[in-house]
Amino acid sequence: MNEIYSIRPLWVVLISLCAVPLIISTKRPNLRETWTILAGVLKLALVLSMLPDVLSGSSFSFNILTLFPGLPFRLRVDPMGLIFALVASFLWIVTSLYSIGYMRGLKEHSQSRYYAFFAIALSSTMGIAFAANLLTLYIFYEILSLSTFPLVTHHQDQEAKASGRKYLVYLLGTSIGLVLPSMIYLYMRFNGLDFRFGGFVPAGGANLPLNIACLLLVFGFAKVAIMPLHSWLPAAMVAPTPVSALLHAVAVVKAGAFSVVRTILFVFGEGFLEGSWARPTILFFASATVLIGSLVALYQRELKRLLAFSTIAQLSYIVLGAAMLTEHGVKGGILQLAMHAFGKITLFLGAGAIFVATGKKLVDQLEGLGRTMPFTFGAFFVGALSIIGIPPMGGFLAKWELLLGSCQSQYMGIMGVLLASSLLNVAYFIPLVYRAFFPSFPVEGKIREAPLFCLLPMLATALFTILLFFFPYPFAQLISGLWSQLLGG
Amino acid sequence: MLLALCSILIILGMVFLLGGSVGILRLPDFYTRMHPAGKLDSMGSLLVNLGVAIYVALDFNLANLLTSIKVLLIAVFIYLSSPTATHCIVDAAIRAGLEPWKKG
Amino acid sequence: MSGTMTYHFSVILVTFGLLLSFITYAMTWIKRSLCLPFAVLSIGFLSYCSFSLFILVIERGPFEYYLGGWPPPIGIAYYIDELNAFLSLLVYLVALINLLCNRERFLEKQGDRIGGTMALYILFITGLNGILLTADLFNLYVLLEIASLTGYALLAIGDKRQAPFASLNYVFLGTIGACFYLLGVGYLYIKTGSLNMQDVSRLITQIPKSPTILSGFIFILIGIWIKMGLFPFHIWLPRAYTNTFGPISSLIAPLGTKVMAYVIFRVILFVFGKEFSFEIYSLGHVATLFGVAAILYGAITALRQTDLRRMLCFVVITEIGYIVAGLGVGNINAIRGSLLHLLNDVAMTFCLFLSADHLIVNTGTKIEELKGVFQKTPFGSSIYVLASLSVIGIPPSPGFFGKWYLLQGSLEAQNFWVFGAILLSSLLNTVLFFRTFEEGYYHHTESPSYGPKKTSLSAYGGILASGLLVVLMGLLAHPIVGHIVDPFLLRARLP
Amino acid sequence: MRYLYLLLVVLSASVLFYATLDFPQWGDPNSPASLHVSPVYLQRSLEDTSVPNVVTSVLADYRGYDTMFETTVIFTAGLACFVLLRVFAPKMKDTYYRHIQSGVVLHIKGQTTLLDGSRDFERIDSRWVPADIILKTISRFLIPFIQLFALYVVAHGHHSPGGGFQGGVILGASIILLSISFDLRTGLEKIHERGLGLFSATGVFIYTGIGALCLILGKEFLNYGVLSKILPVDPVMARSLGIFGVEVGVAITVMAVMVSIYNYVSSEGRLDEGL
Repeated sequence: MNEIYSIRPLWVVLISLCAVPLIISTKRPNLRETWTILAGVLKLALVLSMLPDVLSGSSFSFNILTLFPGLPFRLRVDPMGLIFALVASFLWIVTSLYSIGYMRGLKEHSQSRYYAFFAIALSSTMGIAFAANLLTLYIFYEILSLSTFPLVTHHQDQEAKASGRKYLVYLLGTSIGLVLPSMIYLYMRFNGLDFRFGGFVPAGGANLPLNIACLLLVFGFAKVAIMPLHSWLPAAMVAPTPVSALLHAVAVVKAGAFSVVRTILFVFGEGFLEGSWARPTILFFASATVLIGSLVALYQRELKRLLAFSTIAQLSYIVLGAAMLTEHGVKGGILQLAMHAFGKITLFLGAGAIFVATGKKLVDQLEGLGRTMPFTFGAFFVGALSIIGIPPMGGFLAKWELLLGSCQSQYMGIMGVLLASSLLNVAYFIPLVYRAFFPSFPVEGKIREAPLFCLLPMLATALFTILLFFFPYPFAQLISGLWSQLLGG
Repeated sequence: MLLALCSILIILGMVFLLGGSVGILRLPDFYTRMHPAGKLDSMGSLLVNLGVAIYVALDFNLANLLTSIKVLLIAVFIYLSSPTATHCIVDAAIRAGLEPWKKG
Repeated sequence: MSGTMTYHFSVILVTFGLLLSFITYAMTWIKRSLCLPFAVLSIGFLSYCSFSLFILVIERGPFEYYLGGWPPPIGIAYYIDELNAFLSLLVYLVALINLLCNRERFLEKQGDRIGGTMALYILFITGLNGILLTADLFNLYVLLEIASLTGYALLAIGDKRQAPFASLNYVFLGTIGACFYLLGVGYLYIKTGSLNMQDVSRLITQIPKSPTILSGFIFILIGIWIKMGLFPFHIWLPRAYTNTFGPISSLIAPLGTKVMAYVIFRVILFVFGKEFSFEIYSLGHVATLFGVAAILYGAITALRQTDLRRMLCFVVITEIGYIVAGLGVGNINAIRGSLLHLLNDVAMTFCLFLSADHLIVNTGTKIEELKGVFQKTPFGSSIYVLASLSVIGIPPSPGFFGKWYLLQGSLEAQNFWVFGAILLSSLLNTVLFFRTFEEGYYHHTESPSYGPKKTSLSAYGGILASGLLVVLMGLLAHPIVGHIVDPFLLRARLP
Repeated sequence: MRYLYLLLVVLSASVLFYATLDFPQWGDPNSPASLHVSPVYLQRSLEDTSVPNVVTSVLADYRGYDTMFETTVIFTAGLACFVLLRVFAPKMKDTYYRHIQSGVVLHIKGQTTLLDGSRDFERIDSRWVPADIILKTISRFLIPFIQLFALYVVAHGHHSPGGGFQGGVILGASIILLSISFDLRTGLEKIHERGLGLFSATGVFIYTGIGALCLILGKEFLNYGVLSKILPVDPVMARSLGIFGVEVGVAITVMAVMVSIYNYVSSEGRLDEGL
């Protein structure tokens, strides 16, 4: 495996940051949005340009500066990071396009600020994807928390204020209170925090402080919303829908899940976790989150809250997959990272489109809307199927691998959890879609399809959800590359 | 002979100074107290300085003569400044409206 | 010639500071309109000297300067090393930026007295520089007096009517502090007969158990602690810094206490020595106690404040607590953290006070008056946010690096009190600052007076420069530790 | 709270007493303080600086750098008074003029400069005390002597107790005496604010300037010996002269600062009506 020393990863991170001054400085909305889209396309192109090399087994790395002795601020592109970067940079373009429709449709205020912070958030997401060590990851993680704060509280009303507080208390509180001490402890013991396949913590899982450090890290990355640190996520639903899409499908929660996977696979690794008690604890909490999240979703009346709890449950799949530490489990977890992103963003974009077109937020109000908005609900249906895990949707592949992984592992109970959760998914999604298409009573009123800018991105993601089932080539390839590296390392 | 003279002068000066101090303590009011403070102190310090000046000049040479002149100058300036100061203080007291003490 | 000239920069820094301040004052009586430009030029020139000195020290290592040509202990010596040269550079930069940023306000406030004010301003930073560079205990006291006196006078220039009283309060406590320091130096002199730091340090090792030396130690320590505003001795600090004229608070709040904190390190590591302080007498426990108390007190009391600048004063008290707590932990990483935090704190506190002052000018001093200020002055408030995040310790801001070393050091020493206190205060600071962000961010005021006060370009430039300083300190944290803090610790014979 | 303060006092006192446990005997010639540096000063003062008064040579040469800052402290005090007290406002709202011949006093409301400089009228303070002929005469007589003595003290610092600080104080006192015995305006006529300001800066400037001159001539700051390059004397004598120059500077500053502090404080910064 060879390393390519290249500045390209840094450019990927910086490119949306460079767009920020351009976005702020211009007064004309068209130009501003052009910059956003342009930066997005450039970013995606740069990420794609690294794909062939990474597929052939090499990795890019770039040292920015040294932070502490033996602890550089370093970017490194490996298969796992690239998967995340691909998903995030692609979906940024989609979300940006969608934002144009949404924000203009609702005549939102402070749009420049909105796009600027959106760009910063994306930069830090790329940073998280390409971070070469725990500290670099932590830095971008914090920037992501802070840059999404103005997005979450975009409406600036009392409700936004309360959720903003919750958002920050949970995210900053856990990262300063839990991640930082654990990170310092690891640095003190091992004199470095560089990610290594299979972890830099040596085997021997009985060590108490290391177990605690592991748990602190996993729970400290509260963006992954493992219960009991989940309640910021439904609260953050007050944000405009594209932000929710970003939060819940692309950047924020996936950054948390990604960090946890990094922690499990690249910091602690199989050798340590095999015999530790931290692993069953993580598995237990993740399983509980899967079940409880899905159960709570059943009882939600508001569409976006329902999706939020669904996200909470689905995210823990990723943690479960990684913590199973079997080949298929890990593959499934990482696939879930990508597939869930596409599925969930379709759902959110759908929810947003419904809101823009009709102003309706509640589940009950969707009765019969499928007739008048066939494209929106068609896409919504595809997304829902993908989340449930029904072929031919991308989500199926992830679930399949996860189930295989749970067969391989010693924890057979997980399989039960996964199956039960899928059933619950069916229980909360299918009636919703069903009632939209087949209302129990006739619906009146003139309702038209959502604006084109909202509709097109949604259809695109829905299409991708289906396409990924048939052509999962880059992702699957990257994941097998990763796994072979794991075995090799 | 001269030594005796300066002893007498210094002792006499001290008596005046003692009297001044007793007066400041014992007299009944502000104005009467300023009286010994102004007069007896001036007299006492004059005598003491005179005695010292003579004593220094006993061993007669230029340096000692200069020193004794300096001491005499001190006496002169005390004679100038001490009564003026007393005068000003009393003056200020009268302007401020302090009533003099009357017996009874 | 140029080589020897740069060698002389060490003394030029201080004495030309004096000369220029005298000229600035004299200018009042010759041509008043020239006072301010002259002061700006002077500080610019001194900053340049300071920069050359810093470069010289980095290139050639530390050196001594004998004043009057008398070698110590007969005469007074300067000892210039990387740390104090860097701190002096920071002091001048802060003073320069602050003056540039607030030129108009000084002129508006002080009018015809501007010459005197500027002379005090230059004298203040000159005094601080003398404190930094000197290697003589008594000379340090004299310069302490200069810095304090000018500080009292500057702080008495008030936005509010209470300013002179607050300053008077500071005069009393500050004098007690200076007296204690002098008393301590006197005791050391009685037992050693010398005032040069190195000399005293050598002589102390021969009589470490003397009660007189111990008393001197206690008095010097408490004296400086009063001056730096450590927790139980801090009572002068919030009053003095809150009521004063804004640009003065943004000069004195970052510099005054930090330079005194530097003196603590200088005295403990280079005069009394590690063995005396930490092994023979357990300074570690005492400093930890005071430091943790200061951290918690500062962080919690700050939450209760309704006045923005007063709140920031308690943040300063917390920061002082970090520095002392790190000293108390006493291992190399903790002290490294303390020193790094000290350096960073100069930049952070400066940026914080400067930008907060900008916000205050646009709204009012109360936190609830900040409503909508982020929309009024998006630029100034984003710098305020930057500084606040740095104080909270969000990476890669400078505050993060100091805290990291402090946490690492306290973890190595298994000192969980300090560890916990630092984490807790970071969390409390988060709450604290986000409270002000919320006020500034959420509320729109649509009143007719809406719109920012007229702010000159140089003011914006100054605020931007202070922000850049913070960012730079963060990015350069590792070189700063490697080239500035570590050599200092090495010479202090810390492992 | 009171008991807390009491406790603090007791604590400080006990530390003070604790310190005395290890004190050397009173006047002990073998105490560390009189063995380490002091003998060097005592033995070498005359040959190094040709100043017989060791106090002066330590003060202005060996530790001259400290003294420079002490002088600056005094300068700072004057500066602080200027910055905090000086009010650049026009005259008092109400002014009083006295017709010298008749003794009639005019109370003028509002500002006027009509009667300023008139021979028949004199400006008097609002709380006017009639001029005291004894005081005026005596101070008029004494002030030259006081000033002469002040110069003597300044110049004689090399040989006897004295020097810039003491001489400056005496010089300043003479001018304050003038202001007290007449009124503030008389004092200001003799030496006005601008002069005081310039003097106070000049004095310290002389001190620091002499130090800087040494620097320019190529030696360390305040190394007076190098002044022999520009003075027709040997380095030791140059040190002596350097010390003298410095003392003069100190005296000027101390004088000016004393007087200006008196002026500002007594007139509440208006320099209009004094005590």
